[in-house]
Amino acid sequence: MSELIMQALYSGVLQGGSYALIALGLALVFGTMKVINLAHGELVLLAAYMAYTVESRFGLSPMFAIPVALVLVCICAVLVYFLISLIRKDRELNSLILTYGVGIILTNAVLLIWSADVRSTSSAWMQDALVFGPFYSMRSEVLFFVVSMALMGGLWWWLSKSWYGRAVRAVSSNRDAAKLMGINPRTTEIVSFVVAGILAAFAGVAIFSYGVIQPAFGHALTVKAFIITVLAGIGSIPGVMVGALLLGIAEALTVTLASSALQELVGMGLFLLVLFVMPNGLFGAAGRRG
Amino acid sequence: DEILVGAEIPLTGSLARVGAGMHEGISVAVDVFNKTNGKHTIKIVTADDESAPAKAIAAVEKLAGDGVVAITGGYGSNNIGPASDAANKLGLPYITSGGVAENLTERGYKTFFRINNTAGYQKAMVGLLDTMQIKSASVVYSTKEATADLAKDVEKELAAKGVAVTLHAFDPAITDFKPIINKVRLQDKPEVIVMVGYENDYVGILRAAKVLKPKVKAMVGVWSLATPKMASDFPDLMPSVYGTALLPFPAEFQTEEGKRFADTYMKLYNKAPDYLGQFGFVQSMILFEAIARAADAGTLKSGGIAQELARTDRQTLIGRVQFSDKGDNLNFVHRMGQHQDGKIAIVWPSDAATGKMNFPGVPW
Amino acid sequence: MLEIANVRAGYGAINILWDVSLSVPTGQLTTIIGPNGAGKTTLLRAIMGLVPLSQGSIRLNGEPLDGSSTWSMLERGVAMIPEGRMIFKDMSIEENLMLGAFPKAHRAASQANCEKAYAMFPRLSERRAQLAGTLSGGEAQMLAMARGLMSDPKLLIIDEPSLGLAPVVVNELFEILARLKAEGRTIVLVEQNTHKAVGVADHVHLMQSGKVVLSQPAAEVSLEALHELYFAR
Amino acid sequence: MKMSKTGLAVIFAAYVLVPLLLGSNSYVMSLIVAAMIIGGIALAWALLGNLGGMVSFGHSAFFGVGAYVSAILTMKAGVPVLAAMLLGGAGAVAASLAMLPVLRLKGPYFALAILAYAHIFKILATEWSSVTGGSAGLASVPRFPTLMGVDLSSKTGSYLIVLSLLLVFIAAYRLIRSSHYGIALRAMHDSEDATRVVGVNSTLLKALMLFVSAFMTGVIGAFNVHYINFLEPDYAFSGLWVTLPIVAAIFGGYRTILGPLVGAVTVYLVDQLVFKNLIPSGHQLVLGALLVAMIIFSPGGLMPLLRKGSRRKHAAA
Amino acid sequence: MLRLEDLSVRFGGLTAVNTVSLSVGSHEVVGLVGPNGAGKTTLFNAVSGLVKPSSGRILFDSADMLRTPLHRRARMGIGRTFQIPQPMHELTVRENLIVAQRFGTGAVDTRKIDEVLEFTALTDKAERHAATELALTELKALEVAKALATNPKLLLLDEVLAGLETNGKRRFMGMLKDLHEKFAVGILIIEHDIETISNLCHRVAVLNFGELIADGTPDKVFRDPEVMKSYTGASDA
Ligand SMILES: Nc1ncnc2c1ncn2[C@@H]1O[C@H](COP(=O)(O)OP(=O)(O)OP(=O)(O)O)[C@@H](O)[C@H]1O
Ligand SMILES: Nc1ncnc2c1ncn2[C@@H]1O[C@H](COP(=O)(O)OP(=O)(O)OP(=O)(O)O)[C@@H](O)[C@H]1O
Ligand SMILES: [Mg+2]
Ligand SMILES: [Mg+2]
Repeated sequence: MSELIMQALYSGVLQGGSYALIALGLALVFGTMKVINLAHGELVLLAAYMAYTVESRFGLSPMFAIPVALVLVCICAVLVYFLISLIRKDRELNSLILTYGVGIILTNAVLLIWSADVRSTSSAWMQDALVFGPFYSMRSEVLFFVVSMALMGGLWWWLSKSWYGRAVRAVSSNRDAAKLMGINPRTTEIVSFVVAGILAAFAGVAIFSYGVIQPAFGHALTVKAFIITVLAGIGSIPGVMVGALLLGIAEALTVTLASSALQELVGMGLFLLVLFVMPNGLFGAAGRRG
Repeated sequence: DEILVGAEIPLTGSLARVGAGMHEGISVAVDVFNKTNGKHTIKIVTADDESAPAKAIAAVEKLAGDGVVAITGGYGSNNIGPASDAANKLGLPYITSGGVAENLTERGYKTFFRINNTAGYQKAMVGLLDTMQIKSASVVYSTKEATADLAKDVEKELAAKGVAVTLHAFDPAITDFKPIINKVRLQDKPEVIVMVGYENDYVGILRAAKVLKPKVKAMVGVWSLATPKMASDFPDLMPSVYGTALLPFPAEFQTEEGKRFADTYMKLYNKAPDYLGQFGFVQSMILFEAIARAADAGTLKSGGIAQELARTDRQTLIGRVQFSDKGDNLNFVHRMGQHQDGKIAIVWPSDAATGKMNFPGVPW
Repeated sequence: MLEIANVRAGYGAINILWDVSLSVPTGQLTTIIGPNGAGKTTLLRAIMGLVPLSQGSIRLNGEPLDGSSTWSMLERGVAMIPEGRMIFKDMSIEENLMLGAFPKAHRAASQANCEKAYAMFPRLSERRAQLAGTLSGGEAQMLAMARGLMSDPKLLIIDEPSLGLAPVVVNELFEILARLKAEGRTIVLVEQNTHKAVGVADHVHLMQSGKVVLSQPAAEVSLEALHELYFAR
Repeated sequence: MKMSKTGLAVIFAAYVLVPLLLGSNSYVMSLIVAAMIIGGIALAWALLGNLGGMVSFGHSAFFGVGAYVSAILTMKAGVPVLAAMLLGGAGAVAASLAMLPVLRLKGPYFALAILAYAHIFKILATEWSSVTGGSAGLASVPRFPTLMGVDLSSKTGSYLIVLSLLLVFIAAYRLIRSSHYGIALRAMHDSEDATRVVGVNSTLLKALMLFVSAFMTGVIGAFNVHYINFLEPDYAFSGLWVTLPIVAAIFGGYRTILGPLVGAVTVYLVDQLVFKNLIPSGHQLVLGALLVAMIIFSPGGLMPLLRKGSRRKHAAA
Repeated sequence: MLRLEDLSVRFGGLTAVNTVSLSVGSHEVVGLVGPNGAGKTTLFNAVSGLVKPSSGRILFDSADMLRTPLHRRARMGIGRTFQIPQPMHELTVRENLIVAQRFGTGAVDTRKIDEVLEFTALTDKAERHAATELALTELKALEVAKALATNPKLLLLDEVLAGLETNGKRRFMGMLKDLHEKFAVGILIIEHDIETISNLCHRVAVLNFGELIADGTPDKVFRDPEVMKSYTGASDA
């Protein structure tokens, strides 16, 4: 039994790392602009399909897709930002709908370009087992877990220590006041979209390397990412990390200790529980008054 | 004279992939039929049901409005149910291979025909396990309708034979199967793992199994597994894996019809046929022939097609087809194939076998 | 230092400022007073580029400002201290202060300036980590003031700094303003406390209904005459 | 309530002319009914969004619960279909009781929390198979009865039912919106504390809006199940029951009462009749592009755009 | 009418209001003064129900209010303004008042609303949108108007006079006096300006670091050297 639980924890942690990578970009944009980019999952998916193309066309490891994916996904992310910036009023709601529309466009574009087939890596290296004592995993899972941690650490350091991080939060807190501080809100916002694009690119290649992809998967990715963002509390990067790990572990433990059919239920339950007990998320700012 | 036949097919949405596969088979059937029949010409009108029940109804009604005499197609029992309901109301015969739910044939419609069913897949899986003489199995299955039905039926039959079976349901959304496989590995310790799911689930399960290496003798699955596509897309995961398969791969056809099917398929789509196309082809050929007979008898507009369909008794690429009075194929039995060296050999039943079973054998 | 000529501006269809002209000499404290709704805040916002001009021009050191963005103002040495509502509510006091020194040139001195600000308003230093949104009204006002000084601006534009401050702090505030002036900074002050404002000012402008109705050197201003003008609406 | 002449004319046309002219074409009728189902949910969704200030991504929860309650009541307890439909709405309200804690949440938090409920209900419907039939679902759900010689289960009959439901919903929506509760609800959007200190019980008001919206959606869900005669968890709680109505509501203008309906009929019919023929396997792409364009160029939706257009025409004339 | 008994409010380690006992009668106008951050607004928040006291009691018309929800307190007759104005953003000025009156009193009387608008000099801004189209002082006037529209028995005014021009201030003070005399509305008002307070109030309570350090007539309180020291920094005013 203990061996089972150990493996479940390990699987959960690795899975959490991948969730975190997907969620981070969404959380970043949400934290900076109060905009939920409902097309974030599709951006991730786009990167995954780039990895597929690189692998199937040129026979290269999916890792080589990262530069291409970075460029393409960042361009798309900036385009999304550009569209959002054209919204004239009620940005919070309208951006939701707008990005939802972008998601539909991307999903169908992916469908038209790559067809509905299930894709995943065929690279043996990525799929091979990596075993540390009682802990089993695929190489790619560990690889991207490390990548995820590194990106997360870097981003966290950057946001909390750099001036840019402050600027980002200032813009989301009070746009006019931020301008008075010498901050150009558009630049900050574009930068956060680009960073979200970079994260999405890594996340996409990661998913292709240890999971399966299909054109319709984008939406599910966005929802997972959002759940984690809420667990975390807006604007908290360590929160995203903890939320993602918590979700991954809770899911894995549910399979081990109860039934695997209930895995999703537990994820949702956890989400609601945290919302009720801590409406601001695990790491969100405390209550505020006028 | 040109007779219009409707194809109600998911071309978008979650079932787009399988829908496209079936549609290819239907197109091949049209080509073959029009070339060989000489007297009647069939024209297909396609309507996308977007993998959604309400749209499936609308699609059937649209096709009826276009003047089709019958409908071939349908994927997913939840779309086929309402769609064939609508067809029945409109008096249109509906033939499918896309949904195996029991309740479809329990309605007792005179216009509904299905060439495959859960029982056929179940027979094949249990038959294979019988041949292997295993004593214990773990069934890992998706909670979706078709998969859950099949998994439970297989469990019942195996349990009745004295095989120790454990069931593991999983939500279709999950991607990491290691916790499940680990449970199987450490707690169940079965001789065989039976997988009842779809392509993405198989990839996940097999990957997890390849990492954890449970001590089993075989990995057995159902549809969408022993296919050329899986063999070429996931060469590392597939060796020795079993799945239902109608065709060996590379496909070899002994019959005249089979050869014509394969040639036309190659000509139209420039690839080897798979089981989706094959089902689409068979259901459509049966329908077209019934239409031709009804047209000859002059009963095309007076319910003749359904009557002719009910009388079907014919050898096809999937074996002999005869319909019960509820429209189910009485003789449907599937075969089991095994991935061997990037190819697929039919290993069960023995009279259809094209290769020797590689047992015990797993991908790792 | 600042030349405002024939400025018209407003919010959407509503025009507020009607041909406002005034100049702010370097090194002096210019105060703008006037009844509520006269358009004082609107004028300050127009200088900072937060409200677009529909006519007229604003020049800083001879260079026209039209069309230049709000966020470039700090780099040009112009800082605005808005009312206390405009703090970053979900950031800590310390972070609010640091943001006052956002432009690259000011970052190096930010730590030192921060300490200076705390010395000026000890109340803030007790609560560096508290979220600004939970501050009391007066504390928020102090924070806005301290934040505006973080970039050592040459031209300071201040909107009703004494609003909500207790008398003891108001006194200190005007001492601070006098000190800033002595340091050679140029200041534009909008204040409701006429008495005190005229006391520190070099020049006084009275605004009414979007127009400047009186401009005088502070020394010549008679408070009584001013009040009479005030009420003669 | 006042009713304009055009309003009456439209209602007359809807009840009499549409069945007379189109009743024989079951394809067109089924498209119209489907569009009206989407429109009904869109209306309920917009009511919650506009009056309650709450954007929900989980209306499929109400749709599914309404459908299941009504189907099970008719199949297992023999409740007459029309009564069961209302009980389906009541069931959705009961389900929304479980959601009361999320009323404390705002914006996207609320939106996604509701979505979580939809997921949970779906999993429950799958797992509680003794009552719900599990993932196999319920087939042969009873049809609408024949009333006063009208076969309500026919296309035209179903159309008349859903039309009547929508009219009742519209009337209720108008009533609520023009009441003082309507203004208070609008007041709460960004300023909850301010509204509460003048005596508004904001939690109660929000809860009431949630109930009304849930009821409407539940009734529509129940209507749909008796119309389609079939139910299973994936279908009942499908995300489509949220996304399409949202698209429709936004397209039509979610702050207006008729906007969501007009949006649903337009989007659905144009998509099915035009785009689907142009791009058979990716026609939703056009839908997405349309949505994006709409948000950017006419965020108020189609209705204001139409009004502007007609005003311009008047001016020209 | 209002009685506070040993009221305390704590935020984490900070005691913003410390065992304060205070009463306001229906015949009284009471000033609440004290340096910035003394806990005045927090005390209002506790009385109107926005924050939960950590200990002590709040009695209104002899009823214990601790468990009374916010909106019910408003209906019982406690009206308040916010120091940082919080209009109902999506509504026009008039609609703000309609909501306040409908839910604060249970009925709508248009004449009364016009009166309140007139009173607060908002008549010609009545159709403007509160959130985006008002200047700060107008927002403050709206705060008062909203509170008045609920027909309060007790008005809690948080620095409503700050930022007003001199004659505006005078007019406002006249209005408050009227209100008090004609309608027997008790008033508790936070204000920094000593002159205003002396002019307006029967009694003054002084808070310093959360504690009540004086409570009496303005004459007496403003002569207390300790008060004046904490308040103006000088020993005489
Ligand atoms: N965002 C806005 N939209 C429309 N009108 C506005 C807006 N802000 C202010 N106004 C109007 O502009 C006029 C001038 O406002 P402004 O804030 O400039 O006055 P002020 O002189 O600063 O007054 P105060 O002493 O009250 O601060 C007021 O009548 C006000 O109603
Ligand atoms: N939510 C909170 N968390 C932490 N501290 C708080 C919170 N709310 C208020 N405070 C602190 O409590 C103290 C009292 O605040 P309060 O707003 O009551 O002061 P005040 O007397 O109204 O001051 P002012 O005259 O400046 O408005 C302040 O120091 C403030 O920083
Ligand atoms: Mg002002
Ligand atoms: Mg205060």
